[in-house]
Amino acid sequence: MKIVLAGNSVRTGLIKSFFENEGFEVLLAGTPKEAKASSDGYPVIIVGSSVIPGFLIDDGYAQRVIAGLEPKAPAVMLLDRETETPSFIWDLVLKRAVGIAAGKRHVYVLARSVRTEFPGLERSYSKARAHGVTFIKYEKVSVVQNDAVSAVMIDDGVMTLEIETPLLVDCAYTEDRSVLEYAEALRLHTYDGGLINADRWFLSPGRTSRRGVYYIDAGLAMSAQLEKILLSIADEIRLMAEMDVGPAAKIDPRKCAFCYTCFRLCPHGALYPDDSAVSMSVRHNYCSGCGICVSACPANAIELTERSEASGKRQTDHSKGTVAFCCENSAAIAARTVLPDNCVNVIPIPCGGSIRASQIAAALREYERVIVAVCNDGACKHFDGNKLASRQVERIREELASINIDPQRIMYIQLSHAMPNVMHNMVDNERNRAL
Amino acid sequence: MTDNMKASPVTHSDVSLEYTSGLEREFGSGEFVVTAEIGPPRGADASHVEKTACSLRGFVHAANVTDNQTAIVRMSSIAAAYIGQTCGVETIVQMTCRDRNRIAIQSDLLGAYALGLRNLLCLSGDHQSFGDHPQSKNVFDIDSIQLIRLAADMKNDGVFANGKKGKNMPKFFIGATINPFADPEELQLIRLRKKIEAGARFIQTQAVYDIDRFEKWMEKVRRLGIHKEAYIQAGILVNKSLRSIEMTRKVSGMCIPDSLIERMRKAENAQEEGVAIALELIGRLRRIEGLSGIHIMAVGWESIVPTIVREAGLMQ
Amino acid sequence: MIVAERKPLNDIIQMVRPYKKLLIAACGTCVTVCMAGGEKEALELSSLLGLADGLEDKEIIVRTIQRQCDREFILESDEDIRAADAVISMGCGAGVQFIAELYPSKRIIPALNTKFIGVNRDVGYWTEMCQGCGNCLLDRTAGICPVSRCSKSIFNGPCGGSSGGRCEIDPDLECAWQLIYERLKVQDRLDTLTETIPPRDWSSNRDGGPRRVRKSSVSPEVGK
Amino acid sequence: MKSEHGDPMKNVLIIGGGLAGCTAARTLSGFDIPSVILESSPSLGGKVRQFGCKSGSSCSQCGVCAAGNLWDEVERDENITILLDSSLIDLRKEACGFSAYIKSGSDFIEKSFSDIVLANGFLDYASNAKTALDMDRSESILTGMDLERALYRRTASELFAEPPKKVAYVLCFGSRSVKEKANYCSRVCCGYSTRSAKVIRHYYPECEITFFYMDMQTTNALSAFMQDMNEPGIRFIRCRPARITVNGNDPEIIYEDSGVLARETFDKVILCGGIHPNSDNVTLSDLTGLRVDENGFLEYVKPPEKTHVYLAGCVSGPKSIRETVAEARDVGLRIAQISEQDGILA
Repeated sequence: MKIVLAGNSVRTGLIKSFFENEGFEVLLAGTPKEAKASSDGYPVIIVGSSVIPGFLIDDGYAQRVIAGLEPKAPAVMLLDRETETPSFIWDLVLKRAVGIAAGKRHVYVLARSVRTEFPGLERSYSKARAHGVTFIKYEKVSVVQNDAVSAVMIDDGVMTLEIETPLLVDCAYTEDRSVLEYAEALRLHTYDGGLINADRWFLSPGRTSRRGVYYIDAGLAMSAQLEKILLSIADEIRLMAEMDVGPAAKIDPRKCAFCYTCFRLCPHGALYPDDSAVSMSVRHNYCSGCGICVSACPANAIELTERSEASGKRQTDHSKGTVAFCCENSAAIAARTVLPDNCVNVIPIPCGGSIRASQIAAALREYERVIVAVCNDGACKHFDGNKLASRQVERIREELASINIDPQRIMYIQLSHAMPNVMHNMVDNERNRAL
Repeated sequence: MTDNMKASPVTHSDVSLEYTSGLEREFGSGEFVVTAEIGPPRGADASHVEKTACSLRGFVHAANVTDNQTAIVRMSSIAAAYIGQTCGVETIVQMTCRDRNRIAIQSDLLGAYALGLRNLLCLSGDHQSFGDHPQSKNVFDIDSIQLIRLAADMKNDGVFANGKKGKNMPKFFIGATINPFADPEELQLIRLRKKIEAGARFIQTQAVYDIDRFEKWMEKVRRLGIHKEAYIQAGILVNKSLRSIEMTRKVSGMCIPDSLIERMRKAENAQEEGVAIALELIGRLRRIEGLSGIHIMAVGWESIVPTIVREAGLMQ
Repeated sequence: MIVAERKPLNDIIQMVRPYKKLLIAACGTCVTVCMAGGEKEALELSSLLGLADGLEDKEIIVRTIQRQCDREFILESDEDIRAADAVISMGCGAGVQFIAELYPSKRIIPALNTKFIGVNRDVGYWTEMCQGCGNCLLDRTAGICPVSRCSKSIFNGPCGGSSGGRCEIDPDLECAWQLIYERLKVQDRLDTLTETIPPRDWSSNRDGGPRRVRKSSVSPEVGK
Repeated sequence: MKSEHGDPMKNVLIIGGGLAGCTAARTLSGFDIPSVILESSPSLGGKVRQFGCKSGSSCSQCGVCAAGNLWDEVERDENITILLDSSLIDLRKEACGFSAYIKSGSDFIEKSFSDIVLANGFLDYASNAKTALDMDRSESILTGMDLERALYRRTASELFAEPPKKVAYVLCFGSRSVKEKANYCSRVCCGYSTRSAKVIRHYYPECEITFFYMDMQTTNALSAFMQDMNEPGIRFIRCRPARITVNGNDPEIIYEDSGVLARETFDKVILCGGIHPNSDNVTLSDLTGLRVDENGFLEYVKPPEKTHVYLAGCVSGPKSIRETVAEARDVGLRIAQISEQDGILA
């Protein structure tokens, strides 16, 4: 099976050999453009290389530096200088501090706040304290560097302290921002200003917003951890290859007008203009069946292969005054937990973005009221599905108002399965209105 | 007022083809030429034109007669210009490309010349969406530069737009407009040169409020030698209220320094302040080398022109 | 491509009111791409018409004609057209007229307002680029057409009203001549601007009367 | 996730029907590997099923939605047998696998399994402490779990019965303290306290919120989130409250702020923190041979592939929802991937 390693980190070679003896054929893509081209057929692993101070990673180098210092001089390790030092760097700092302190040298660790979030960090703390490492929480720090010795002035809000040290370690790490070009080329979704794998849906290290595209920051992960993440990615790729992916988009070539709307709106980059075909084609392992393309396609040329019966066919049930198009990731679950069956006809949809204006209009012919219930802003698994839904609702309301039908017959609500009562009182005050 | 100012009324019968433009003679004599504007009425009342023309007689060398300004329907420029001429004021016909294709334009030029009108100002014309018939179809068969060329070909080669010879063809004194403050400046200067190459012999600029910028512009014009190929008049717009100067400022491509707006805002008598500003501007404009005169645009306040001319010491 | 926009719902409703059996004919090419008259919009129109008061009893069926500007595609829906009391064509102006021509006794109702030949700037956004004047001068204006993209279609622009690169009639509208000037400057061909473009030969434009194009190599003189 | 290379031999016992247990079960089911979930309480879902949504004006990515559909999927999955009100009585190592004695409700079952997953979750220290301080009658003292239930029950217009004007979060309540035998950070409370604070401010914009904290554990992603925290009306006081008392209905906190002792009353006090090891960890360790670490959580002695006993979730220490799901899925994958011979990773 072929995979593509994108990005040029110093450890790409190591990762390449790992995958080779996992039985994969590894292609290399040095630039975002190459990565984009090769991403058509094969899984892509983007290798980032953020830079951690060598003193913290390279034990040999650290030993040589420490050996060069005269015996009694204290060592100072400075954290949280510009940005908050992440907890995995704390783990490295504490291990290094214990190493230095073992050589009967006094070690100061200066930080704005203590991070305890990394597994096993407390253990490293107690070990460091046992070795006599001094922790100081500072509010302001200033450093005067003069050749061999640097003077560090610390102010912890109560008193100030000055330490002279020949070894001042700035524990800041520089993030690899070049990865964002790959993210753009491969149409990945970025979170919180640049994180491309804080994807809460797939919840495993290495995954990105797109199936089949993974991300490893080789600079950060230490060897043990790196191997664990590479292993889980290798398993994932093998699993994805043999697994049938569930509902995926299918395009009727006769109808496709090749207008690229689906290509542009697909949140997972699963559609690509396969030049041999007459129409847009779907990359099944990337498609997550959200249905946004189905709603967007002006030629009505796309459907989802098989809607799992759990989401149910559209039962028209006139006895109920209301129909609710519910996103299956939030509203449909909420409806199942709080709505008794008799008052609303719940129609699960894969994502708010798959709702079509014609579905809402058609529903209005059979029901007094139509509810479109989708995820909260920022929670949508397909990124902007809920916003697409609100625009469709807005447009239909305008059309209805122009033929003097009460636009409020359509309701748009945002919720998650963990706040189901929003669904409940929406239906209640609708029911009292009906009485 | 010098005697040649009291031009005797000119009707079409007492004019021969050889009669040439008085305005051109004034420019040629090195006079600091002053022109103003007659805004034709929105009806068929000739006396309105006569009244305005007579009030201007002796105070201006010539008067533009606008052609459906801002695309608002008014009496035709040629008719009003003729009426004005019969009252003893030399008039400048304005011709835009918005409402007529090249056939109508040429036939109007023949008619205008036959009526004794000798000065022609060629403009593109405001888009109909500004006017009172935004639904109308515009023409723009030719643009202002092509119109200048058309009039010049008639004058120099006696030919129609199709290149064919005509008899007794009009020989207009041709003028054009330019906005010294429009960007990109490099392109606007190229267009000015194209207008002159097409045959424009006098140029009326957009209203000048920012003297420093205008002086820099005139410097560039002098360096290109344009002031030797065509007579340049600086436009002066007289505002009679704060609202009027603020409205002017919104016109696309207009450049009015904030200081002038503030003066109008603080003035107790806005009309006096408006006149004072105009006079100051005229004072400074007169000292600019290469400038052959000014064109006073007192939109809707034509009665103030005589006072301005007198107070500015023009037309001595 | 040809860009069109659906008429306001009420206008369509007034036109279809007297007819019982309606056929909505979508068109599968240009107006699908510009999201005006494709199958999706046809289905939407059908369900919206059903909601309008007074139209409940209508029988509406929806068909998609791949291209309404080719006879064979139209004739594929021949029965449905004949069976309908009126046909709502969601094709561009050409489509509406071609169906009307093939079924002279049938009432054909236009659902779209055809606008211009344009390009897709963004999902759901198109701008006019060409009006088919029949005598292309784009080589002289660095690929920016003054006829369709300048409000006054002038050839020796810009006019006095252009400021800040924008057209005086609409601040969102870029002045075509500003664009031409900038691109010619980039191509170091500003000298082309110094030559005055002579008055246009508009006979190739719509002004020259309805136009025809005949490819003599395949199309004999005979027949329309 | 169905795939055909299921292994007839494999049959997994999962202790605990919470997020970790159910995720592991679903992952195994993806490989057609049957599993039995023992849930001591009468309902599936453990604590995470009661967690509420922390979306204010927009989703704060707390991870609760990862478990949105999990419970229905488990209940509908025929590869998974769910035994409620049941617990493991005895476990004996057999030639290959284990035989387990299970007390399910009133009857006893004896069944053999190839692998065991311990996913019995954690003990919420604050709930017990609340009863110890006999404050559970008071409406205005909330534990983390009470807060989650309030978030779950909220409607479009209402979060609490009556709008609070002053809310206090007491962080590290029952963590990072030798006294409560919890010398570790519970790691999740800074996350859910700041996220829920934004929800409270969303419902009640004038409500003043005060955090009594030691060190805010905000991951980088969250630090962008923290910027929203420094608006007027949100205060951070770095100290551990000396005493929390309830006089009448308003809780009162006595604390030391930069050297000065202060007393302040609040409408609501939320005690956050205190993920403590589950009480049955000791018995499970005896049964499975895994070791209890210094804080009472279980840890591996030999690699799980050898002993066929895996840990998933907070049984091995405080974890966020995201880490729990990742770990549980990883456990499922590794059980499924092991070839038959002797547990060497395929």
